[in-house]
Amino acid sequence: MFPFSFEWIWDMSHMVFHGGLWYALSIIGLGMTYCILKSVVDTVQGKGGDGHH
Amino acid sequence: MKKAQEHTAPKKYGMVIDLDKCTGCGACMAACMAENNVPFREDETDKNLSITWLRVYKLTNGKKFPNADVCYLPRPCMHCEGHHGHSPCVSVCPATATDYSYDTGIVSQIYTRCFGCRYCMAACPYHVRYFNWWDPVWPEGMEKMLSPNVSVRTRGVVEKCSFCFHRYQIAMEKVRYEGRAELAEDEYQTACTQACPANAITFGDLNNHDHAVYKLKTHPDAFRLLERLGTNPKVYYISSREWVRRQGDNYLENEGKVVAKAH
Amino acid sequence: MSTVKAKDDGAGGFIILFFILGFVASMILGWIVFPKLLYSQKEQPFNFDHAIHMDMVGACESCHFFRDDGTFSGIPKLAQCIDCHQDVQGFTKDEEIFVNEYVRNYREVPWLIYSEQPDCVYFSHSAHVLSGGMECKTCHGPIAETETSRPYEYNRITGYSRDIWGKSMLGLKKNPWDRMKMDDCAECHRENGVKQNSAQTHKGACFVCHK
Amino acid sequence: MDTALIPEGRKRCPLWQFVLFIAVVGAVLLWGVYAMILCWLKGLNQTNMNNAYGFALWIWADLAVIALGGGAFFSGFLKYIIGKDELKNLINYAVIIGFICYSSALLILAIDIGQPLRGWFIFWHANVHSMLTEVAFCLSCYFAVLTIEFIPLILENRQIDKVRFFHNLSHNMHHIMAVFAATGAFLSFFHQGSLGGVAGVLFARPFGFREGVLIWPWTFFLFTWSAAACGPCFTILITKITEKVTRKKLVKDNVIELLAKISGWMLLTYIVAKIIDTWYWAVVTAPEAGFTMMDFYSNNPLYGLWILFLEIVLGGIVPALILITPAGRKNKATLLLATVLAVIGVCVNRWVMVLQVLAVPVMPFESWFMYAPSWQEVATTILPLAYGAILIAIAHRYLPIFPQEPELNPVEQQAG
Repeated sequence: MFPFSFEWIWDMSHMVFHGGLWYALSIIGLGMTYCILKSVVDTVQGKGGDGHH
Repeated sequence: MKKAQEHTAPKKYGMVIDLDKCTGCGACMAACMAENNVPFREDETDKNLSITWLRVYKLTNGKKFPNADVCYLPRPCMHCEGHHGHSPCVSVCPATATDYSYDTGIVSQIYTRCFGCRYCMAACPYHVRYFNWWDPVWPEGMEKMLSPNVSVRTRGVVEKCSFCFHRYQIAMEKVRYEGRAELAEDEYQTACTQACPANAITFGDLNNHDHAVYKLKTHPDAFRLLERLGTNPKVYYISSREWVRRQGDNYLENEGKVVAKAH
Repeated sequence: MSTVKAKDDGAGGFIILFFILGFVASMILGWIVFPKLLYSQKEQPFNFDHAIHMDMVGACESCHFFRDDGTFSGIPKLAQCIDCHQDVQGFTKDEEIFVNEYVRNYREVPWLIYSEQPDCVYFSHSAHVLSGGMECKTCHGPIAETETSRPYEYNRITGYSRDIWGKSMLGLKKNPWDRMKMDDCAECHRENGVKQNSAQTHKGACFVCHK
Repeated sequence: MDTALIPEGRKRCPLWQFVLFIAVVGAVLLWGVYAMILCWLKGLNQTNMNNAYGFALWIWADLAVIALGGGAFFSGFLKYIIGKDELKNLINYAVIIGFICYSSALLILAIDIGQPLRGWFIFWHANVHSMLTEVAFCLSCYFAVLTIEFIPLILENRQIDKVRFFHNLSHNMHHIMAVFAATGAFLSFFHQGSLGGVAGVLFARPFGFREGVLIWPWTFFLFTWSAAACGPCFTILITKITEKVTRKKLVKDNVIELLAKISGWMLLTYIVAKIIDTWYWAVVTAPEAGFTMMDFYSNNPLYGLWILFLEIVLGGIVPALILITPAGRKNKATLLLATVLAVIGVCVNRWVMVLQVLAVPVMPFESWFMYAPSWQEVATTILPLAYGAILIAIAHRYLPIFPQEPELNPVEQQAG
């Protein structure tokens, strides 16, 4: 799973597989980070009160 | 540090089992169990739940007396080479707990790595892989008789025949101590080979011209189990009986005479 | 907005203090409490002075030798020690314990082996020392210079010696003998081109170091 | 009592009815949990699996719920990527059903391994050539995506929504949901496929083995396709059941019909591919290994040609034909029949690809291996159903899952 683990090899199949994996994980991670940070900023700016958009 | 390692030609350990000699006595099974710390249960009636690295199958020709005939077929792990080490079980293991060595041709199983998904068991058509459904329990005092050369397995992992690889490791110690380059044929033999009273099992390096198995595998009556599936096993069988050879693989009706493939 | 801000300023100090306290607490937990919880200590049966023995016998091989079948003797058995230690030599308390409790009763000393690997590991001294020409020190460190036996530490969960994971909780190492994990064996094997013959990993096959 | 939690403008059953339902289903759940704990503490000897059946009921259940949970990724794909906007009225529910299916699948996998404490090895020591590794990675990642899709629904609860931060979070997550949905579709394509690959790559198991392209056997693509076809059928089926249980209409017919139509065409194309695959396997792949097709369907007490008929004709062709004809999907009875058949069809397919693969004797001197699950296996397989029913009940009661519900079920203004 990580480049320092014994099973890791820098070959095509590993790069494709882990490339896909880390790509998906980063989208999920970055997406959620964005949502949470933006929500914090929005809340501080006083948006979204009273349940109205 | 010296870089002079053991630069010897890759070996391909394998077996040739002469089915015409096998009497089905089961000495190989007993020797294997004792050698490899194989756990057993009080009630072993259900063979699908117990562990037998080497299992002797009974084959029948399905005919009535006086033409009835039986054949006993010992089945260790075939240590399939597949295509460049791509044996059925090795590539499917998700945690790299099983591996194929280009140096010895042996398919290893690491019990401490295995987490018991059993995918390898589904992959193996020979049923050589066994799951530890229970924790091993030895009769009082017997745990002191366990071999320190083979690690004991716990509940929930898969195990299988290793061609007594620990014997190779031990033999190599002496080879290094004496400063030799190569292991002699008789220095590394599996427990089942030595236990067989009929000398039905021959073990050695299939690549080595001087080893007995090298010649035996080219015997006209030699065959391998399920060869046409592409498993490329390293265990050969010899039988002079056509019906036995025919049971070594699946054939459609009207398929030609059974001849060993070139290998 | 201004009221909200004023409130924040009041709470800010507390939050920072809380954070610092939490940080310190977790550091103490991670670096002091956790290792104590994870590892237990045992003392060796009595102290062993490697340095003094080295002065007497001269080399590691005098006591830690290869047998004729190529296997390694490891920690000497009583039979070897007896040659010199039939009677109490010198004035240390440890020597007294050794002779009176073990030699006189023909009892083997239950030494705790710092470098003991788990059951699934196969290690060949002949491959490393005889074929590889490695020094004892490379893996065992300067143990020959020690005068006292340090306490034996073992993992409470696995029962393995702490020398396997190493002293550093993060598993970091400076010297080759600081850690004896699979990756350390693999690293050295890779550097020296030892049997990179695995079909799966193109590194060392499992059945080089495993049994 | 819990009116403050119930979404505005929607009618719910009295609390005692709800609690009674949870209690009854909860009893079944506890039975399953008990069996699960038995398996964890005592090991897999609690099952009737054996050395011939390394995979059994659980792996089938796993494959089946994942196929049925395919409704989530496929309707997400249709809504966010293809732009079928009507599906917004069903997507919430599809997500919840998918969440239940995938969490169940992960739970089953956690029970199914011999050394659960070492389960993380599949990630840490991953062998990327194993289909199971791909399954584990994509499954976990996709479960994360489903959780992300589920969170905004939870945040829409009346009381939670009052918290400004949660309200904003829900809003922001909705805003970029298409990104998550696309990632989910990408992940689903691979794990649905690799589940198909699990049996397809077993080149020494002639019943399961299929040829293919690169590293992927044909079953890889067939599984993805069938999950995309049958998953939405399951979503429709569960929606219809929910409507029956709650005694009200929750989704408009045109939404259901749109999904049913797409599903029908997916199913039809899938079943054509499946027939070609089966035919090629029967006349080329199997004979190369020395088997006739009938070797796989005779000489045993269970597996006959009927199972092929059930899977392909009853569970494939029939529902596909019903769903592609407008009359078929407009008629409530035939629509329901078609979804049930499609669900059965995909479940039979998964059963065959797990259990029949292992049942077929490969060495000529062996005979068929048969197996019946132990009660612990049955209980742990029923466990997800109970868990799903409870989660759906809670979600439906307290969350505004169906956007069209207030319109379809106007609540008269009541005093007090």
